[in-house]
Amino acid sequence: MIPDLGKYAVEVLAAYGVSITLLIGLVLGSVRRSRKVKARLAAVEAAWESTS
Amino acid sequence: MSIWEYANPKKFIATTTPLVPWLLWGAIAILTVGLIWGFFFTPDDVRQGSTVKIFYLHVPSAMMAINVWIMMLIASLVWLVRRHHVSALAAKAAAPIGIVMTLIALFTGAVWGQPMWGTWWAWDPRLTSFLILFLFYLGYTALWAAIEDPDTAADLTSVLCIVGSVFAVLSRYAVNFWNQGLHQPASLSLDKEENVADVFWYPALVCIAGFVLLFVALVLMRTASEIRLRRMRALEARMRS
Amino acid sequence: MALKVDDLTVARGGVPVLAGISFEVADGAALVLRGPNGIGKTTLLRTLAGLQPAITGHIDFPEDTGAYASHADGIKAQLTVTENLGFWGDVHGADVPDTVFEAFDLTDLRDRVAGTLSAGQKRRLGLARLGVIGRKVLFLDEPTVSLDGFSVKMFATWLRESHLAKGGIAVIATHIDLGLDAPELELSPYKATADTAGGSDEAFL
Amino acid sequence: MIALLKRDLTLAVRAGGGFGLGLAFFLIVIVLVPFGVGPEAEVLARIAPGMLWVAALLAALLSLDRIFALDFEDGSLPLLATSPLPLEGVALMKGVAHWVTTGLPLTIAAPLLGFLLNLSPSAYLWLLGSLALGTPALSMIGTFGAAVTVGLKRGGLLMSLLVLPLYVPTLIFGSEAVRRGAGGFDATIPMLMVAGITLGCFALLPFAAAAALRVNLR
Repeated sequence: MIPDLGKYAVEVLAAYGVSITLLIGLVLGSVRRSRKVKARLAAVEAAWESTS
Repeated sequence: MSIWEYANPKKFIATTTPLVPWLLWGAIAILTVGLIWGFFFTPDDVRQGSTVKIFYLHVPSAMMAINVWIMMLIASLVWLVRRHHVSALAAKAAAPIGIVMTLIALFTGAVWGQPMWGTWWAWDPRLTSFLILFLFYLGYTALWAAIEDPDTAADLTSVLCIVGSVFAVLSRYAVNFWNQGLHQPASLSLDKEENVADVFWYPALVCIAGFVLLFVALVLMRTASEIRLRRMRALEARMRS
Repeated sequence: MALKVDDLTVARGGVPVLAGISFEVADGAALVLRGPNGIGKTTLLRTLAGLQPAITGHIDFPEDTGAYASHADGIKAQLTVTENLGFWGDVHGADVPDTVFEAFDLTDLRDRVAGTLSAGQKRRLGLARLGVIGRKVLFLDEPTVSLDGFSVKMFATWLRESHLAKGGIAVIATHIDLGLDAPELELSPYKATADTAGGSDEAFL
Repeated sequence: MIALLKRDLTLAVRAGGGFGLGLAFFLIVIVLVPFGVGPEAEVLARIAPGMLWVAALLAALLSLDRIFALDFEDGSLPLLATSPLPLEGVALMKGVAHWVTTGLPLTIAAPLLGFLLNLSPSAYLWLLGSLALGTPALSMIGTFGAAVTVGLKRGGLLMSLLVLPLYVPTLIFGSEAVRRGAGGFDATIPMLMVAGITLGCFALLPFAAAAALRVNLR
């Protein structure tokens, strides 16, 4: 399955592993933050509607 | 209709919210295709062996690391000149993406250099420049985080971004002067396609498109989050008074 | 030309605090600002002095004739009284007249280092700066904090006889009676409401 | 503007520590270097140009947060802002005052400390020249950083983070000039670059610093 990476296998796999982890972390972090902010804003908006 | 209409926060959210999932999934799909193509279905380079596969991560992330900063610079200028809040918040939202791109570029660069240079870290001009860029990103985000008032923060970070850009360019020249370098000359520029054989070039293009699309999706999503936070703050301030 | 303020709205931290303020102060007159704590007296004075932008409205007085003074009066503890005043004189291109030392009862303290002065003496020194810089329109934020009754009278006398009598203007935020024959402006009616336009975060509502 | 410079210098002399602190720090760093890298004369001579520049840079960094903080705390800054002095002029003079109190003493002391690190004799003139030309840029960049962070509690650490990357070009060209001098080469080109950076900083950064001050005084 994994192509023969020769003597540089560790380097190549490390580069892909770390980069993809960072990218996934960035995407998940952004999505989670977006969801959290949306929920918090909805709560504040509800309070705002009820006061005014 | 003028483009500045999208500088209205509500209009921005209304327009971008339906787009973001498409853009994000599209980016993930293209990036998956590009990386799988690059990782599994390209030959090893005669000279560099399998390390050539790092190319598909290193080049797009390095391009993005610089382009994100340029986008922040433009957004900062727009904020200072036209006082559009969305612009300032877009710059704020882009910075963490730039940090991750710079980290990827640094890490893949170091790893790629390891077999070539025989050392994990070489003070090669390009790598050094990215390290300096990384410090600029850190300072920029730290300044955003440190200032309470959002408009003050937007103003000061914008000024810092402009001054920082001048010094970043200056550093690039200084670093070149300081160490003539081990890096191969720019391996990918549009007018010098023959630098890289087509087998490497096509998957790289796909990866670049994926990175760009990913950045667009993330920056829209994160800007929307920043706008919502500002709205929350504004409503809370009104409810208190 | 006098000080004229027209339909002024001012903000603190981007949120409007006072709206629709209009008044006029003629040459040689003073205006006392009144209102509870937190109403925005300091914000109004800082806006008038040009330290922060107004949201709406016009502030009209001859350019480069305004001066701002608050309880933080920029006294350097390591400099003497004369040096402190001399510095502000130099910055404004003015000499330090002897009458200023007399008016603020600083004659005996001329060569004292400001760090050794009492709180009240420091305040007198800070106010004496206003006599040195020769600015016509003064924006004073609680000028009498930590002054005793005698010193308050002294300051009021200086203001009346050396400043207003020469055609100067003063806008003063204060809680005590300075004994000036000046109209008062109660700020409470101008308090901004939640829907006052012009907040920096308005686009997000 | 001269009045402001005169006042700041008087304050630096009377408050004590104005001149001495940065200088003492410079001395200590340079004295610590041989303990860290060992006493071999050749090794010290090799790293001397860079160490002298890095130590001078850190010593200049040490006193940056005082540039505007004291005037901000005691209310001088809003008074200066409403005075006839343009804030650009205030920023420029603050930078000059910082240079006179730190950059100038560091420049004069550097050749003496060069002996401690066994600096090559041909480098002394270049060391003196590059520091004399380069430390003003460090002061002006620092003034900008101080202006950006003046309103912040615990702004000192943040300011270091903002200012240090901005110091990179000056450091590179400055120490390169000394290194070339130590090797017996001509160092005119890096010297010209240092001079250019300094001129550019003094021409442009007062405006950026004044803009930041205006925002922070709002």
